[in-house]
Amino acid sequence: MDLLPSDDQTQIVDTIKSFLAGEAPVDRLREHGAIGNPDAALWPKLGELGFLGLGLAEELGGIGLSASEEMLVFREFGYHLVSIGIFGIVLGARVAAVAGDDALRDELLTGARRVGIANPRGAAAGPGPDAQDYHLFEAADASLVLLVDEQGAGLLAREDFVDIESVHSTDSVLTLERARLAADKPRLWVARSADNIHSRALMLLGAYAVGLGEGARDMAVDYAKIREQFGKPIGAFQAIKHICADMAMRSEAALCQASFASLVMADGLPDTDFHAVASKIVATEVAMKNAAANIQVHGAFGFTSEANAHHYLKRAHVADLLWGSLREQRERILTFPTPA
Amino acid sequence: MDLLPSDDQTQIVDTIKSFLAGEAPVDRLREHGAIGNPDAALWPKLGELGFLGLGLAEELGGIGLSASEEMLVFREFGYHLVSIGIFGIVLGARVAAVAGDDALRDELLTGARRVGIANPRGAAAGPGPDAQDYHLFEAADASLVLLVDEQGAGLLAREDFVDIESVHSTDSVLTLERARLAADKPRLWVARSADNIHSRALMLLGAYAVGLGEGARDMAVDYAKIREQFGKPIGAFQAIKHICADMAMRSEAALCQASFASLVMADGLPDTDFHAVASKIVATEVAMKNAAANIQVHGAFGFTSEANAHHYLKRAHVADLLWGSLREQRERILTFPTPA
Amino acid sequence: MNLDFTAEDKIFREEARDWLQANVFKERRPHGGEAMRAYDLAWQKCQYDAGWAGVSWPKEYGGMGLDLTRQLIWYEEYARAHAPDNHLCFVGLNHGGPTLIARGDEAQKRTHLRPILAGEKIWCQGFSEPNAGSDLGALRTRAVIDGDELVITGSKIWTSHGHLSDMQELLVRTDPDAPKHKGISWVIFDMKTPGLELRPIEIMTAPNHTHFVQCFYDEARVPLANVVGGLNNGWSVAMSTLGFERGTAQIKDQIRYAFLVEQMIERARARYGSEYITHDELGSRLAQLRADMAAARAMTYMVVSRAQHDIGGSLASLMRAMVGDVQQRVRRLAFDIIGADALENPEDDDWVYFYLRSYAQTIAAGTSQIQRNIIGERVLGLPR
Amino acid sequence: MNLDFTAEDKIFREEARDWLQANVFKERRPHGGEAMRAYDLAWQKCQYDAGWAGVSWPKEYGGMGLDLTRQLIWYEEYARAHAPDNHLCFVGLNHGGPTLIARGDEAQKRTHLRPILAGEKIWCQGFSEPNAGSDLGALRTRAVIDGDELVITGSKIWTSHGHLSDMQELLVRTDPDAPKHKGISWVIFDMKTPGLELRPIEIMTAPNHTHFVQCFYDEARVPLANVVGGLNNGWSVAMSTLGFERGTAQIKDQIRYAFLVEQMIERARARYGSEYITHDELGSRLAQLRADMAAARAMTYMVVSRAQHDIGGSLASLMRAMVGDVQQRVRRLAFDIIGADALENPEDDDWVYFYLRSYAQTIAAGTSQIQRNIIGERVLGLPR
Repeated sequence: MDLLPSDDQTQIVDTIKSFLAGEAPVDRLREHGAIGNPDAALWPKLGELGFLGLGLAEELGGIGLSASEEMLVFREFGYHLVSIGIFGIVLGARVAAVAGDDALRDELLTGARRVGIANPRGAAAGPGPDAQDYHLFEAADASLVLLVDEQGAGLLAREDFVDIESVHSTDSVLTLERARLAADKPRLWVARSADNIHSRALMLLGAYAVGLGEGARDMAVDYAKIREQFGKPIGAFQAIKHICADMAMRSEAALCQASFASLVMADGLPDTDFHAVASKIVATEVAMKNAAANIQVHGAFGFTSEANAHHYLKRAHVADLLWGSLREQRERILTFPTPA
Repeated sequence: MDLLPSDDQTQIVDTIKSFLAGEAPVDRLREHGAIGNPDAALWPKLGELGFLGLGLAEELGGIGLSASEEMLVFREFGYHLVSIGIFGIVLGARVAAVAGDDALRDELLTGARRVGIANPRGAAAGPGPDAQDYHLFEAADASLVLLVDEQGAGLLAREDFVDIESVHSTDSVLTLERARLAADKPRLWVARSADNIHSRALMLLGAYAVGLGEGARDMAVDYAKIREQFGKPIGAFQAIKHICADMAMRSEAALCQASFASLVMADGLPDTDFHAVASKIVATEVAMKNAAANIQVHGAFGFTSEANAHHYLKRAHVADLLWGSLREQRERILTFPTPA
Repeated sequence: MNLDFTAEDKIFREEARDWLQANVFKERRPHGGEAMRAYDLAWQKCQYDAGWAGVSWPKEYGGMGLDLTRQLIWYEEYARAHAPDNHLCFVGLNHGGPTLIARGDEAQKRTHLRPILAGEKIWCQGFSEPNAGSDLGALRTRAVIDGDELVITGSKIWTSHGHLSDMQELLVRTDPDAPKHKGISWVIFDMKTPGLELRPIEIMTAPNHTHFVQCFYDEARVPLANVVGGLNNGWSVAMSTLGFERGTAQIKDQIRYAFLVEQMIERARARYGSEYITHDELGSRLAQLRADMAAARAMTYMVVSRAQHDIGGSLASLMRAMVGDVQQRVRRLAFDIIGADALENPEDDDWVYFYLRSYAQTIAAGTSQIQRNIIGERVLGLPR
Repeated sequence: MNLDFTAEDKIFREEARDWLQANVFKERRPHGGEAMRAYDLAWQKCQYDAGWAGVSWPKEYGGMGLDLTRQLIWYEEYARAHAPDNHLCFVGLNHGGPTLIARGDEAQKRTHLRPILAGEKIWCQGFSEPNAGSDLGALRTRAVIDGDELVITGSKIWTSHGHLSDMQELLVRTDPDAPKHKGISWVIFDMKTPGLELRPIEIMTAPNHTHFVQCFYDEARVPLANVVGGLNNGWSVAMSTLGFERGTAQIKDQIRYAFLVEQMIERARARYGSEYITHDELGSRLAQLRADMAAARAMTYMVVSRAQHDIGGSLASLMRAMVGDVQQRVRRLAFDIIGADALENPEDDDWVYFYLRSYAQTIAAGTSQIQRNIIGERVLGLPR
C-alpha cells in the first residue's frame, strides 16, 4: 500500500508539469482576452506525448497505464486551468475505443479533433429547463459532443443538437451554448456495464478540482509571503496564516481521496463508484473554498482580471456544476452501501 | 423609533442585574453540586420584586408593563443561567390569569409554587417516541406543569403524567424526567386566539438565549484579557481576537432582533409570530456558537467543571431543543408571509 | 424602546412614498459608459429638483437636514419603491460631500456641495495605492508645495468609475519625513487636471466593462486651497470619511437584500416544489437567512437608535461585520438556487453577477479581518 | 501508487482477525475507578500474553516490531473487531513508552517498557501547568538537584487519570536561569513518591467521575537516573513525545468514526424516513461527512505512505487538523440527529456524551489554532 507516486509516475507528472508550465502558463488566459482560450492548440501536442490515451488499455490503442496515472495528469490540468475540453477528448476517445470505432479513436488520440461536453440543464423537479435541455461547453468549434450519465457515455454530433444559442459563460474563458438534444440516441454509446465511464469522469473531475484548489492555494501562499502590510508580510498575521493553513489542509484531503479513488478504480474494486463520488464531493468543495479564500487573501487585487484568482473561482464552479453538483452528488453518495 | 431601553426600562434592568449578581452568581451552580440548582429559592424573592408578573396586564393582576420589559429581564435570566423553571412560573401565571383562575394566578405571582415544563419528545416521522411522550424539566418538586404549543398554552398537574422516570439531564443542573401524558386536556387552557402564549414563549426564550450568548462572550473576553501565553494576553493574538469579535457580532445581532421582536409583540403587529421565531432562531444559534467559542478560548480549562463555560453550552442546547429546535423553527419560518 | 413614529413622520412617509411612486425611473439603467453616467446624474437631478436630495445634508447647502428617523423612513420608502441606486453619485453623496460638510471651509462647501446634490458632478475616491492595500498609512503618492499649489506625483488604484468622474477625493503625502499616519493631506482633485492619466482595470464579473481604473499623477497641479481640513491632517479627515461609508443609506441595501431573500424563496419553491423546499438543505439555508435578514434590519435600527442618543461609534462595526457576512451568504445561496444555469452569466443584472460581485463587496467596506480587529480592540477592549 | 498488500500481509491480517474475534472482551468497560483500571490492564495483558502487544515497539522490549503496513492492518482489524480502546494504557503505549524507546538509556528501557506492554503499569502525563496552557516552555515546576536526586516542587494540571496511574512522564525546570525552552528535563516519576498530592477536577460530561486531576509536588524526590535524554534536554525529548501522540494508532479512530457515520445514516433513516433524509439538511450533512470520512482515511494512508519513504514529518499536521475538524462535525451531527432526546445524557457510552467530549478532543491534540500555526509556518513556509 502506497499512496505516493512511484518513480515512473513521478516522471510522468514531471513531464506534464514542465509541458504545461511552458505551453500553458495561467497568464495565457489573460493574454488571450476575455472570451475563450487557446488550449485547443495543446491537444495535438498532448496527443503526441501520449497524454490523451494514458489510461486506455494498449489493446484499445492507448498507453495502457492505470486510472492513477490519469488522475495525476488531470490534477495538473486543473492546476494549470486547462480547458475542460480535455475531458471531451480523453473520455471521447475512450467511448470510441470501447464502442469499437478504431478510426475515430485513433483520430481523437492524436488530438486532431475537438470534442465538446454536454451538461444537462434540467432540474429534478418544477418548471424550467427539461431533460432535453443541455449546456454545451467548448463545443463551438467541435464536431463531436460527449455526453456522460449514470447509464453510460456516448458521443453525439454537434448536429444532433438543435436551437443552439451562444450564451455568456460564467467562466468566460470557456465557450458556452444552450442547446436542445434532438437525437434519439448517441452516434456511439458505451453502457455502464461495458466500461464505467461515468465514475471515471467523476474521478477525473475530482482530480482536476484537486489541481484547481492547489493552484489557488499556491497563489495565495506566494502572495502572503511577498505582500507587505503594516510593515510585515501579510502571511505573518494569524488571520491570513490560518486561511492559508486551512487551504493546505483541504487540499491534502482532496488529494488523498483522489489518489485513493483512482487506486480503487484501477483495481476494479466494488467501491469504485462510491470513492469516485466522494472524490468529486471533497475536491469540488475544496476548489470552491480555496478559490474564495485566495481572493480574500489578495484583498481588492483578487477581484480583478489582473490577478488570476478569479479564474480558479469560476472554474471551480464549473467543476461543481458539471455532471451533477455537490447537491446531487451528496444525494447520490447516500445511496451506496457502506464502503469496505 | 428607539431600540434602546428607556430610563424606566434601564432602571428595571439595573434592578434585576444587581439582584441576580447578588443572589444568583454563576458560581452558585458549581457550589450547589453536580445535579440540580438552588434557583427555586429565587422565585419568592422575584415575586416580591414584581418580576414574575412584569408583562401581565394590571387588570390581570400583573405589573402591566410590555413584552419589551419582559424581554429585557429574561435576557438577564439567561445571562445568569437562571433555571428555565422561570418560564414555567411566568408563563404559567399568564395561563392562569387569562384562563380566569385568579387564585392560582396570584399564588404563582408570589413565587410560592414551582411549575415544571413539558417538552415533546416525538419525532415528526419514523419510529421512536410518539406525540404523548414528553420530557419534564424542573418538575420533580412541582405540582404543576406548563405545556405550550402552536395551538395554545395550558397547565397540567404532575399527576396528569404517567410512567414518570428520572433521567440524566445533558444540562445536569436542571432536573429532567421522561413522562407520558395521560390527560385528555390540560386543567387550564388558553387558546392561541385568546393570548398568543406560544409566540411569547419563543420570544422570551430568544431573549434568554441572548443572555446566554452574552454571558459566554463576556466570560471569553475577560479570560482573553488576563490569560497570558507566549508572553502576552491571548486576546492580542488575532486568532483569539477574531473569535471574540465574532461572538460580539453575533450577540449584537441576537439582541437587536430580540428587541425588535418584543416591540412588534408589544404593539400587537401582524408579524409578531414571524419575529418571535426569527428571534429564537438567531439567538439560540448564537448561544450555541458563543458557548462553543468560549470553551475554545479557554482551552482545556474550558472543559472542566471548574470553569463555568460548560454551563453555557449545555443551557444553549436546552434553549435550542425547548419548544422546537432550530430545525423545526427553520421549517416554520418559511411558512409565514413576507414580513412588513 | 418603541417602534413609534410621530404623526408628522407618518405624513412625511406618505409624501415620500407618493413622490417616489410617481417619479422613480422606469427605464433600465445602461450598463456602462457615458449613457450610464447620464442616467445616474439625471436621477439625482430629478430628486434634487423636487427637493428630495441630500436627506442628511444641512439645508444651507441644498440638503434636507432630516433627522435620523426621517432618513430611515426615506430610505425604507426608497427601497420599497425600487428606486435606482445612486451608483456613480455614491462617492460624492456618501464620502466626499459628508467630508466637506464636516471638515471643509466655507468656500469649499459653497463650491462643491450643491453640484453633488444637483446631479452635476460625479466624485470618485483616490485612497488605495498599488502597494498599500488596507493600510492607508503606507501611501506614497507625493504632493510637493510649490507656491500656492501642490504638485502631485504617484499612483492610485481601485478607483471605481474614475474614468466617468469629475472630481476626486485624494489622499497624498505632503510631509515625507513625518511618521506614517502623519504628513498626509486630503485634497479635492479635478479629474481634468493635466498630468493625470487613467488605465482601466478589468474585473472578473464583467470583462467588457470598466469599473475600476488606476490613476497615474505626473506632476499634476492642484491649488493649495483644495486641501481640506488643513495640511498634514489628511489621516484624521480620511477617518471621518470612512465613518460615513455606511450611514443610514445602507438601510436601502438591507431592505433590498430582504426582498431578494423573499424572491429566492419564491424561486426555490417554483423550481423544487414548496413541500420539498421546506425540508431541504436549500430550505434550511433560506430559513436561516430569513431570520438573519430580520436581525440585520434590527441592527440597523439599533445603529439609528444609538445615534439618536449620541452613543455608538465603533459599535456600528458589529452591524457592518454581520451585514457583510449575511449579504455574502445571500448571494451565494442565490447562486446555488439557480442550479446548473449558474454556468451562465447574462449581461443584465442577475444573481450570478451578484454572487461574483459579492467578493468585491466584502473588500470594499474594509476587509472583514480589519473589521474584526476593530471590534476586538475598540468594542471589546482586547489588547493590540 | 498501489493498494496492494503482500501475501504475507494478507495472512497476517487473517491471523489478527481470527485472534481478535476470539478474544475481544465482550463485557462493557466499567465507567470509572479501580474497576475501570483493572479492565484496561486485563485487556492489555490479554494482548500481551498472546503476543499481540506493542505492534510498533521493538521486539527486544517485548513489542512486535511490525512495519507500518502491518500496524495499519492490525489497527484496521482492531477497529473492525470493535476491540476496546486502550484508554488508561494510552499514555504508556503512545507517549511514555515511545519516548523511552527513542531517548531512554538501556536501564530505563529494561525497567519500564515491558510493564507497559504487559498491562502492569499505567502511565499518565505531567506536562501542562495551571498558567502555561499550550505553551510548554512557560512551565515553572522546579526540580533542584540534591546529591543523586531531583527535588520537585510545583504543580501540574489536566493529568488524565492521574489518580489511577502508577507512573508519570513529567516535565520539570532544572535550570531556572536558562531561556524558556532550555533548562527543562523529562523525568520518569513514580506516583507513589512522597510529597505528591492529587486533587480531582470535574469535567462537564461526567460530573460524577474524575477524569482529570491536578498534581501538587512538595519536595518530591526522584532519582537523577530517572531523567530521560539528559539533564536540561527535556524540551527536545518532549517534542519527540508529542510527535508520537497520533501515530498509526489513530487509524482505529478513523475507522470507528466511519462506522459511526454509517450508524448515523441508519438511525436518521429510521427516525425520519429514507426518502426524506436524502433531500434533507441532515442528509446533506451526512452525505458530506460520508465523503469526508473517506478522505480522512485516505489521509491516514498517506501519512503511512510518507513514513515508508521517510518523508512527512510536519505534513502529518494537515491530517491532524482535518481529522479534528471532521470528528467534531460527526459528533455534532450525531447530537443533532437525536433530536429532542439529546436533552438526555445517559451514563453509558452515548452520542450526547460523545458530542460533549469532542470539546476536550480538539484541545487534547493541541488546539486547532496551534495546529494551524504549524501548518502555516512549517508546511507552507509562511513567516512567523
